[in-house]
Amino acid sequence: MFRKILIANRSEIALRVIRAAKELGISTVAIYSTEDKNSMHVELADEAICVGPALAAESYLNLSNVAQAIANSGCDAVHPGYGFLSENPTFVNICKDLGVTFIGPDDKTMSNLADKAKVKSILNKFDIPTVPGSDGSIEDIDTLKKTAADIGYPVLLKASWGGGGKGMRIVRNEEDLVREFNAAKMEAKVSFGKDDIYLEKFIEHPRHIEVQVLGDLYGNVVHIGERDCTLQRRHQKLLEESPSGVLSEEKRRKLHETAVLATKALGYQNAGTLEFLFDGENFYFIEINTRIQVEHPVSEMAYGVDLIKEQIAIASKEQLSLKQEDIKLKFHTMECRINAEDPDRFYPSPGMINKLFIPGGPGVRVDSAVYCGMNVSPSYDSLIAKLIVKGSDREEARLRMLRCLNEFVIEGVKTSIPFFQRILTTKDFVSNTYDTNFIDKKFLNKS
Amino acid sequence: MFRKILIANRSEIALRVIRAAKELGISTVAIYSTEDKNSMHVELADEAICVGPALAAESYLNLSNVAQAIANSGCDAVHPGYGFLSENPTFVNICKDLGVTFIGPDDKTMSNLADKAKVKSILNKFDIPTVPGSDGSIEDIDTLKKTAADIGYPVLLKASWGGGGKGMRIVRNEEDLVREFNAAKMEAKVSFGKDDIYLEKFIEHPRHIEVQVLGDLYGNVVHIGERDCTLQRRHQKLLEESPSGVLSEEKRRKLHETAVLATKALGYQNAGTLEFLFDGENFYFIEINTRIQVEHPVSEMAYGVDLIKEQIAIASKEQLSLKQEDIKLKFHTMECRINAEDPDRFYPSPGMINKLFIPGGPGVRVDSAVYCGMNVSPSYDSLIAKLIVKGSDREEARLRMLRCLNEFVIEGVKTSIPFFQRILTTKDFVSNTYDTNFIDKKFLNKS
Amino acid sequence: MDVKTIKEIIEVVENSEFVEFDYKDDDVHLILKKKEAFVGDNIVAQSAPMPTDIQIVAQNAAAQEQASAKPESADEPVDASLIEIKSPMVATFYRAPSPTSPPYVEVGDEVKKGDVLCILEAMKIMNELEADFPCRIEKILVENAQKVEYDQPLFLVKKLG
Amino acid sequence: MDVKTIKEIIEVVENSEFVEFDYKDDDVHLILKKKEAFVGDNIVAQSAPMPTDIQIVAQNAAAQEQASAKPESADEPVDASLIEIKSPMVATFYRAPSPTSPPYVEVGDEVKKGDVLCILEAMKIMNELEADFPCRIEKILVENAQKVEYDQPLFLVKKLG
Repeated sequence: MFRKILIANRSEIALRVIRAAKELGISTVAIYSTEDKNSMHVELADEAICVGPALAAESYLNLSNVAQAIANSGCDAVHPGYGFLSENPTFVNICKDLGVTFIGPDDKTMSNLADKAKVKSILNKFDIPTVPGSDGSIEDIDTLKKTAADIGYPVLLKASWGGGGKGMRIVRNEEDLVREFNAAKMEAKVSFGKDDIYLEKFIEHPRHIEVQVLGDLYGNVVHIGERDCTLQRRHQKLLEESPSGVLSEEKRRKLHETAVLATKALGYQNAGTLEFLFDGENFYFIEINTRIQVEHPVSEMAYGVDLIKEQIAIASKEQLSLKQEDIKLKFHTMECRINAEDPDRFYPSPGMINKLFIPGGPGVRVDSAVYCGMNVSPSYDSLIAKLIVKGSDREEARLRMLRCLNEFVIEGVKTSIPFFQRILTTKDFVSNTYDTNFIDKKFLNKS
Repeated sequence: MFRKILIANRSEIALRVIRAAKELGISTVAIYSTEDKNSMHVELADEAICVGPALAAESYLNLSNVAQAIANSGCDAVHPGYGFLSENPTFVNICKDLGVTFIGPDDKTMSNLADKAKVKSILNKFDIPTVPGSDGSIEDIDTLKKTAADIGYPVLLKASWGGGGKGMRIVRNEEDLVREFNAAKMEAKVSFGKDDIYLEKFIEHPRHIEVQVLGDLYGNVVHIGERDCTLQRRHQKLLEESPSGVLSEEKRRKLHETAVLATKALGYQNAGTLEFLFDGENFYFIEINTRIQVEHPVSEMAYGVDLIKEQIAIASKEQLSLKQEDIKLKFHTMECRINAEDPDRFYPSPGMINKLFIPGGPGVRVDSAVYCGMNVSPSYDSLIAKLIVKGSDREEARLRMLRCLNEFVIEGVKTSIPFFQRILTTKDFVSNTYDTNFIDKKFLNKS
Repeated sequence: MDVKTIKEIIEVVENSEFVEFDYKDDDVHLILKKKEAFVGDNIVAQSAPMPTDIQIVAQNAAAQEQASAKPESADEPVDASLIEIKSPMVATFYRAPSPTSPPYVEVGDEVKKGDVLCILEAMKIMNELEADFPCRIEKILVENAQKVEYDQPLFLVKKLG
Repeated sequence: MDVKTIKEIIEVVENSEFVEFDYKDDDVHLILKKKEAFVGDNIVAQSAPMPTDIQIVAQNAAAQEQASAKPESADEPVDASLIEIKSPMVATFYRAPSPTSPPYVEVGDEVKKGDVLCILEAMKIMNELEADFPCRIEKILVENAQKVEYDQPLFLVKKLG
């Protein structure tokens, strides 16, 4: 086991790692920007090293300063949290050069798995479905028609060089295909300067469901169930739950098996997440995240495991102590990401927190570095607390979440609490019949 | 189910009941003293009624004002919490007269079970062991010798009208018995004016272990496991855990069966606790508590049940929904009572809380009404937070508790946090080999 | 001293009870004053503590009153010489001994010490609330048959004599 | 006196029964008054905008300095005209280019703009830290070969010319 871990991150995830390390008897080193001098992660770590000014690029993302902090601290392992340097293979490499263990996959695995085409081709060999589509841009009408027919309608035309919905067309039958293809080309040309178009299966009402896995250095892989992260705004997750309420037991078992198979096929080690779209019938793999995720507490609370401790144990070359048959679903859990932002317009709302009451009582977990008198800096992301609850079923968890949202007092900044209070009482949320477009298309337009 | 519950209590237990009621969709009425005007239980309840000045006797214990508040509020049920009016049969009777349901046992049961001699005689009929002793005071030497021989040495001589250790004598064999009896009589006479002495079995290294039970109005009784509350200072519980680490599986099963049998024998309804002393071999029933207890969260967290919701459901005439076979131990849990008091001298330490960080993260529950800027009043008991943690085993729970105690920032009042930090690292606590006298006799003398 | 520091100090002082703040070192001299700092001798401030010319009459529990310069329920500025008479119990407030009787007091009435002001019904007992000092009724703060809590202001009165 | 200290003092005085607080030493004069302090006092209005005679020295990133009335590491009162030169990176601090060379600077030395003050080794690169203005070295705040963090004060200097 390690002696001393440096946490290359800030705020709640830094606290999360400090907590796990302390419980394991490992000492901790925080890094911080001048802006974060009075932060709880600095207060609670055994040591703290200032790595730069407020701007993340010059502090938390400053490879040279972070590397030197690792060297100066005398740590033997580094936990990257999420964001910042957590998916940067160069940083993983630097850790290796410094002779300290990066708590995560090795640099090569990290690079390989960031290449989606490569991942897709590996998984397809194992008959793991990914979202079907053309091999790159489509050059001629014959290929277009054949590919669309092979994949099956509806299909989605997308600008190869585009983004943000421009040059995107949903096509529901072959009659419209060529016309829409040409229209998409023109739009792409105008918008992005290039008219390359590719084609992909359009998934009508997708649910975003992901599986948490753990793999050790000896080829053992277990899953810790799935998380349903369908509630998103512009592809940003807002609320996550475990288990997903839309899966039959058979589909759930299939999904878990697929995720474990994929993890083994990709040779992945440490904690990872495999993201899938689910159309009510089939799963389509999207990507693998090679780090701990913001929403990991819903799995921890649902299954009663400690993912950060597992990460540390795996990185320190221990064999997985968890056996799949011992990992049992205990509760239904739900997480809301409480952001310092305007609940209607979603603008960040930095400022000084001058009144605070954090919900407590049974079935509640709060991961947060917030305190009364703290300044929420505009320099970093606006997540100020993760509120996680459990219940004996989804409805108890939902009602408990509402109780907690109601109980949460934060003054001095605007927060997303009122937004969640509205969401959690909508018919679509209660009946669990929404899809990933719910917030963008239906909820925000309606309100 | 009820429409509106009045909570005849304050602080964390009032919040606990408000939380359960909110999750059940029941509206809530707080009562408060002028001193508690800015308390969280007033803030979080749907309505609040001031029932008197700071002094508890004139507010929370003022039967007339509390009764009129019940009448004025239009509630249909009353939850008494613990302490205050929770074990007052007159109050139960008043609720009945007002046509509202008291969430707890009926007044007759409450009165009957407060009579220890009566309870003992009922339980003895069912062969449930109580601490063996003489029938009242001992009049003559023959009875003395015979009783001691029947019970078995060591025995304890106690002043019938005394307390605080005066007139108390441990006797280990018959040779010493008469001499000590006479000495105890003299000491009792001097101390209390009366020389009546009774005799009871002396339990050498007792563990205090209690069983949480739930009984509905239809004779169904389940237990929610045991709590080990051996860590006490002057008979005040300081730390509780579930399960007890000193029981074999066989003894544990026996204890649970005994508790369920006793509950049925006593005809008890709603949530209750049966307290036992355990000498390493046998259990001796001490008393039944006819209310929810301070330490109920350790059972809730260990077994994943919500005792307050169960109390409410039972009182509203529902059948127990929990079946014994579904109540499974999920975690090892531990609670520390964080008091506003000097950690060395145990004096209360009221004052204004001006800095606060409450521990969070995985496996942590905090039941507290505390906030930054709150005044801890000298008028009420000094409990400011219950810190409850769980782990996959006792050691993980212990290390997590230490992590949380270390993380807890409370400034403005002194707290028992440093006391617990010392306790939890003692050899006796780690090896779980202490008894109820540990703090008073061993720990405090040593330190 | 930079702007951020100054802002921080302003914030702290603003949220404090201090009405004047004066800091000086070799580089800086910073003074902050709230308007209360400019009130001269003759303070009859709204937020002033209990005026000294009022005695708190704290008699028997059945007719407890408390002086207060600013009733919670009133938004408009109030004459500091007015006194609230508060409910000494949780009860139902009645202005008259029976539905057909005239009210004990009306606004403008001057009452003597010992005059009954209202009935407070608690647990089916009718408690008469008596004036503890001669006063004129300026305002009746609760409706007839209204439920009242402990310490709730019932009457706003002007002390006489 | 830094903001933290001022805040702490405010807190303590606020929670005390004192209505006036007046502290003065060679560097600082701090006055706090509660409104009760003004009873019977007639004080003339004087609002205090930000003083204009403060300069903040902020040069380039490679040799960042900041004016500060009191370096964190120093306990004794310090001349407010002194300036801290802080580390612009996480590094190891060396006073000389090699173990056998003499130090770049000693206390009392006067240096020109551009003179090397020390070496900051970060990721095996030796970075020379240059003076950004002429100054006299008053104090060297870290030991040779000491590990330093970003923004850590290295030298206390007096600006010259």
